Amino acid sequence: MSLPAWWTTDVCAPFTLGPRRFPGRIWTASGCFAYGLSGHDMRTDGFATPYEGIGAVVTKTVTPAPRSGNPMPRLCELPTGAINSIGLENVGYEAFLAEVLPQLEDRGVPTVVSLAATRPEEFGTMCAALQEAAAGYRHWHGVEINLSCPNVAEGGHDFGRDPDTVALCVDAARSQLPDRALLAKLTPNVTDIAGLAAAAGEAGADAVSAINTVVGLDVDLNTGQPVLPRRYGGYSGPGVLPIALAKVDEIVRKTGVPVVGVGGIGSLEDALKFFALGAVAVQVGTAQMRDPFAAAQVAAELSRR
Amino acid sequence: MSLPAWWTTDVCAPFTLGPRRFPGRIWTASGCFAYGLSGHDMRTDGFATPYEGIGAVVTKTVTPAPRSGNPMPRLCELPTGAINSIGLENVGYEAFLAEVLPQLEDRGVPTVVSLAATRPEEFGTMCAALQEAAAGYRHWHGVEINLSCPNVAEGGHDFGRDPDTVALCVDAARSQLPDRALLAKLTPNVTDIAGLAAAAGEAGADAVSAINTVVGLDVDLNTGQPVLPRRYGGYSGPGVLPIALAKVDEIVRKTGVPVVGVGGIGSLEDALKFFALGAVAVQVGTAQMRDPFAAAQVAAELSRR
Amino acid sequence: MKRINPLKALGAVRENRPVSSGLLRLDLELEGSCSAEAGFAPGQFAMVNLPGSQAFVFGRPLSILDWQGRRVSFLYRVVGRGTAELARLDQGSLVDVLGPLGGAFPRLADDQAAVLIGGGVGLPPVAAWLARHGRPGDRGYFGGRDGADVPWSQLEGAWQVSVDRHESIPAGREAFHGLVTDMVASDPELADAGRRVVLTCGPIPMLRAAARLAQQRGWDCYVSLEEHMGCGYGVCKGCVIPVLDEKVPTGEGFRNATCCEEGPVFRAEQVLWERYGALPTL
Amino acid sequence: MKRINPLKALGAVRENRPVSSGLLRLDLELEGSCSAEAGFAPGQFAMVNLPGSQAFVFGRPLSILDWQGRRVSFLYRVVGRGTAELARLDQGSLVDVLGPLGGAFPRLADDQAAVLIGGGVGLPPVAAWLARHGRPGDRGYFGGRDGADVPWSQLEGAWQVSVDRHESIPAGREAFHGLVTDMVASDPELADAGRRVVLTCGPIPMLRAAARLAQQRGWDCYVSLEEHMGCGYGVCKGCVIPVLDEKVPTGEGFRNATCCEEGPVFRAEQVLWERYGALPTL
Ligand SMILES: Cc1cc2nc3c(=O)[nH]c(=O)nc-3n(C[C@H](O)[C@H](O)[C@H](O)COP(=O)(O)OP(=O)(O)OC[C@H]3O[C@@H](n4cnc5c(N)ncnc54)[C@H](O)[C@@H]3O)c2cc1C
Ligand SMILES: Cc1cc2nc3c(=O)[nH]c(=O)nc-3n(C[C@H](O)[C@H](O)[C@H](O)COP(=O)(O)OP(=O)(O)OC[C@H]3O[C@@H](n4cnc5c(N)ncnc54)[C@H](O)[C@@H]3O)c2cc1C
Ligand SMILES: Cc1cc2nc3c(=O)[nH]c(=O)nc-3n(C[C@H](O)[C@H](O)[C@H](O)COP(=O)(O)O)c2cc1C
Ligand SMILES: Cc1cc2nc3c(=O)[nH]c(=O)nc-3n(C[C@H](O)[C@H](O)[C@H](O)COP(=O)(O)O)c2cc1C
Ligand code: FES
Ligand code: FES
Repeated sequence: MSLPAWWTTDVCAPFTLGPRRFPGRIWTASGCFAYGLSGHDMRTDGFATPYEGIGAVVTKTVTPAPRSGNPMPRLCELPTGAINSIGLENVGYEAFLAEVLPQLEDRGVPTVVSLAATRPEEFGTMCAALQEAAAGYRHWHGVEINLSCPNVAEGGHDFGRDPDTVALCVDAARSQLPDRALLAKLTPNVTDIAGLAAAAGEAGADAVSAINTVVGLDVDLNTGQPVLPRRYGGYSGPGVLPIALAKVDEIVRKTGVPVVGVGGIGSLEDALKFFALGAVAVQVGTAQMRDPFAAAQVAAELSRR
Repeated sequence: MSLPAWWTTDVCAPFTLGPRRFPGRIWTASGCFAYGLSGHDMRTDGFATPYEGIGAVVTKTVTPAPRSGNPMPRLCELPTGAINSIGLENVGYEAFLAEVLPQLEDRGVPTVVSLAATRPEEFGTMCAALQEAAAGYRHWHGVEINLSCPNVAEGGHDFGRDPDTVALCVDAARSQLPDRALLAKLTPNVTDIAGLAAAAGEAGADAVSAINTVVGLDVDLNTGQPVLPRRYGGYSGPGVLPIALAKVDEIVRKTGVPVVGVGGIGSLEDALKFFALGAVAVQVGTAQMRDPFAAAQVAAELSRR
Repeated sequence: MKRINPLKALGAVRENRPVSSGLLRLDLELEGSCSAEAGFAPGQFAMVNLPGSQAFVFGRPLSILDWQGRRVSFLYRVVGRGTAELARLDQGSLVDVLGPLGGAFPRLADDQAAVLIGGGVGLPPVAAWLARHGRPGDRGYFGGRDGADVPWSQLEGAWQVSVDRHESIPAGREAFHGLVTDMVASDPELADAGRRVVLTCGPIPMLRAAARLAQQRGWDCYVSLEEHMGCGYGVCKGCVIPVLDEKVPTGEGFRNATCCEEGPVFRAEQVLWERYGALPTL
Repeated sequence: MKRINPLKALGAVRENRPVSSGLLRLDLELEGSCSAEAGFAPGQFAMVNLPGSQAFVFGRPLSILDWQGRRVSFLYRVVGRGTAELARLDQGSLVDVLGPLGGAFPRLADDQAAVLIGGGVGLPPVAAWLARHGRPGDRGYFGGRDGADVPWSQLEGAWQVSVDRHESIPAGREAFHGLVTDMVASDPELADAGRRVVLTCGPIPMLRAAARLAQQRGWDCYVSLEEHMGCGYGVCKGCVIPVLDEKVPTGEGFRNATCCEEGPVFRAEQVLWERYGALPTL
């Protein structure tokens, strides 16, 4: 499509978020493109790699300790998207810092590191370690704290549902992260997402990412039981696009906090909808799983205008 | 499809909700089948009317005063559903009682009357008037109070987001409604829908209906502005099915309140998913707009097993 | 006029072919027993849907060009997702039809003559009226983009044609260069003082121009309007048109009439034009 | 074996036809320049998707039956939404292919012989192995539901066939009545003490029986496993198989290996069978 007349932001140029300049506004979403080391050898006509033109890879969320994740099945495809319950399977932040991040730096992958924890102060610990390990890195641009992780201390509720906890987590991370962008990834499963965004902004986040997955469930009619062993999963893909747009709009209009839009983006048109509402960047998740060149494709179409 | 082995509820038989026996478990949802007077003359092979086998029509929400609704466009179709912003256009409860309800009684349409108000006590006033006008009616089975209406008194927030207000509304209605079923229709746009359901149940609701529409937005790429003049609309249709299933499951598991499932139902399979989770009945909304025989079709397939 | 009960039926595509550079004609053969004795009144429309397709959450409203028994025909232009899917249908494909819906253009009194004005995809209801109710004094005017856009094969008889761009006019055809309403205004045949009634369907600017012309000449005018629709059968209030009404309880001086049930045909002077027109012009 | 870089390309359907009562064969001709020099190793799979289709949020993993340059072939069974859409594709329709993905069955040492066991749609990877690497001592065993379900045309050469129901066996064909693994166990040709390696793909009970048989005989055994997949290329962790591993940091004695990247081929003794198998058996 040709770009609409209202379109002014120069999405091809680098842009600034907090203390960092990012090479582009089309990112991949956490959990949907692993650690940014996969697919470098993939080919398709028109692209050298799936990373071409991508502004940042938000890496799979890592936690203080490694996690083996949830039992299978972890994914359930629906006509309008998918629900997942991966259970934050990850190598742990120490292995990530030792083995993954240096490779990303070597390969020149613009990186935002996603972190989750069960106690606010752990965000500080992980950010401090990150800062120590990667202080001189050129391609590590920032941290996204994933606030949708079950908070063990508070009885299984999402961390991110309470503005005070959000502020504590952001504050802990910010205090250890002097010169990288700090993003707080918000859950949509709340009454007032703008309140969370405001809390994150006041506590020092440079931006918020919205949205994480929407709580969803599917039933296996053969058994009458939920498809996923933990009943609920995170709904993503085309069906959450209108929800993500509404949440992003709410945050933009009620707070001054920059927003990175995520949710249901599969095409240039979808991405432009977020930019039209004022998002500073967007992330491609489920569509990136379907097609390793999805984000690169959107970035290419944007720059081609 | 043939019905699964776990299936035990006898969905074809009448069932009881609070003080009333309903003729069936497949209903139409409020706002998607007008006042239950449309389409009686419609034909298709296999059905005498679109009302065949329907357990109840939940009528379009009526309010204390007539409302002319929102400006156009009021609907926006999406690949995964639709968002609407009808703005509760309705004739007002007095005209409804005088002109609509008697016709429904004459035609023998099993009816649940949907009411909305901006102050809790108005639910009492409307229920009292209803009780007076229709005390002897055989086909008027109950009232569904729509708690997703903007609460003018509290600054534009949905009535239904706060358990205390929910309780006040239910209580006001219940006190005037001795012998009809009382349902509270819940909004999904909250952190804790089970809390709302519990509040409704304690205040005397016989069941809750879940879910109303999910807040959504779409952007017109020609203008860069939201498609709907009021920016946000209510998202419904296939894309909300996994969300509705999760919300219903949450209510069923955390409270003892009977649930009527609504959201994204377009087929027997969809309906069975709600029944599998413990819903006592279901409502067909957007699919009923697409096809006046949608609910009748689901009811027929259920009874055919 | 006896109201025809709407029906829902599957229809198999008999033909689906271009009749001009921009317009396609879809001919269906309905299935099932209830469709055997169907019919319509010119001006009515149907909701057309693809069974099981995810392209359509709701049906697409299309004016009925013709409907006799099992045979229904439409004329349409590809404008978006839904009509693009329609254009891809092969012979034998199944389509869901709900109709006939809405009200019709009026029949005229013996001393009245019709001025039928169709712009682009606004042709079907006026063409259907002419085919069904036309009498010698009635005159049809069709406005197209250019000669290639005009569905000449569908315009036999009393039609005069105008085009925005005077290009691609087939040999042996004639077309006025300019707005269809200007062609009507300048037609000497309409200069007498006879009682005439304008029946029109097409883009909003054309409808307004037609309504103004009718007012100037003292003619009645009926317009067939379009709005976004959900249900098409009056249950969702998604398709309202503001119509003047002093007696509405809200006291706003107008009320919202459903395009699908009260309309799509309205008296032109009833329409609150300033508040109508959320649709992009085709 | 040099790893072949996976590619993404559109493929036009050359043929899409039943090869037995339950199995279809899909032959594609890939488009674009990057697919000119493609290839695969037997055991690898591809994610097959329909461009723009809403039936598929994710691709469908299908084992590669053959892939030489632009020509790719699959063998599949219709089990749900996605495969039903595949079965409807006409010649010339476009399909999205991402592959080759995952690991392959091993090549064998000179003193080893293969025992290839394919159950139903598990045939493609073992058939591909036999076609590519097969030597005279290798033996293929295919298990089908009945004679009509067996894709005889795809089983030329070294294959022996078993059927669950001894029905519809075509004239001139032979089939063992019973489980394919029982056929293997009772094959006198395998009774010697030669070094053999089982390479197998099919329903889980069959894989377990094959693994047990291999263990009893002291043979190596490689199984190609299926799991629900999201991405198919290792980025979502949606497809994990529990494999025994004493050294995992979580201390649980096993770890989750991605079926799409570490697999789909695993050594049978590596698999924690008790925890594997969330998929309904085909
Ligand atoms: C009473 C009535 C009669 C009509 N008769 C005809 C006809 O005979 N031939 C013809 O070609 N067109 C006719 N139209 C317009 C036709 O309905 C639209 O062109 C069609 O709905 C566009 O669908 P789409 O998916 O291709 O477009 P998209 O723009 O992708 O559609 C998006 C949504 O907007 C709605 N929409 C878009 N444009 C219109 C419109 N002009 N009117 C109503 N809804 C619209 C669609 O139905 C859909 O819900 C009629 C409309 C109405 C209301
Ligand atoms: C590595 C690998 C190789 C395979 N090779 C073949 C092959 O060569 N031929 C063949 O016919 N089938 C093969 N399968 C199985 C095939 O992927 C499924 O039959 C197919 O995905 C079913 O899709 P559906 O939409 O028709 O079924 P649905 O049941 O409607 O699918 C719903 C979801 O479940 C997934 N799913 C369902 N069954 C399976 C399954 N058995 N394995 C993985 N995902 C499943 C689908 O991908 C989809 O995401 C293979 C699977 C894997 C993992
Ligand atoms: C399989 C899968 C795994 C995910 N894992 C993470 C994760 O580890 N951390 C996180 O912040 N978000 C995670 N997400 C959420 C996505 O980053 C994204 O917010 C969400 O999927 C909505 O975007 P989409 O519709 O483009 O997928 C995951 C999503 C999926 C589908
Ligand atoms: C056009 C439209 C109008 C609606 N009006 C009402 C209403 O007046 N009162 C109400 O309680 N719900 C209303 N709803 C919500 C539906 O009753 C239902 O809760 C919701 O649409 C989800 O179900 P569905 O996906 O089957 O449509 C409306 C929905 C639509 C699409
Ligand atoms: S389209 Fe639903 S009322 Fe007209
Ligand atoms: S399917 Fe995504 S990691 Fe295997």
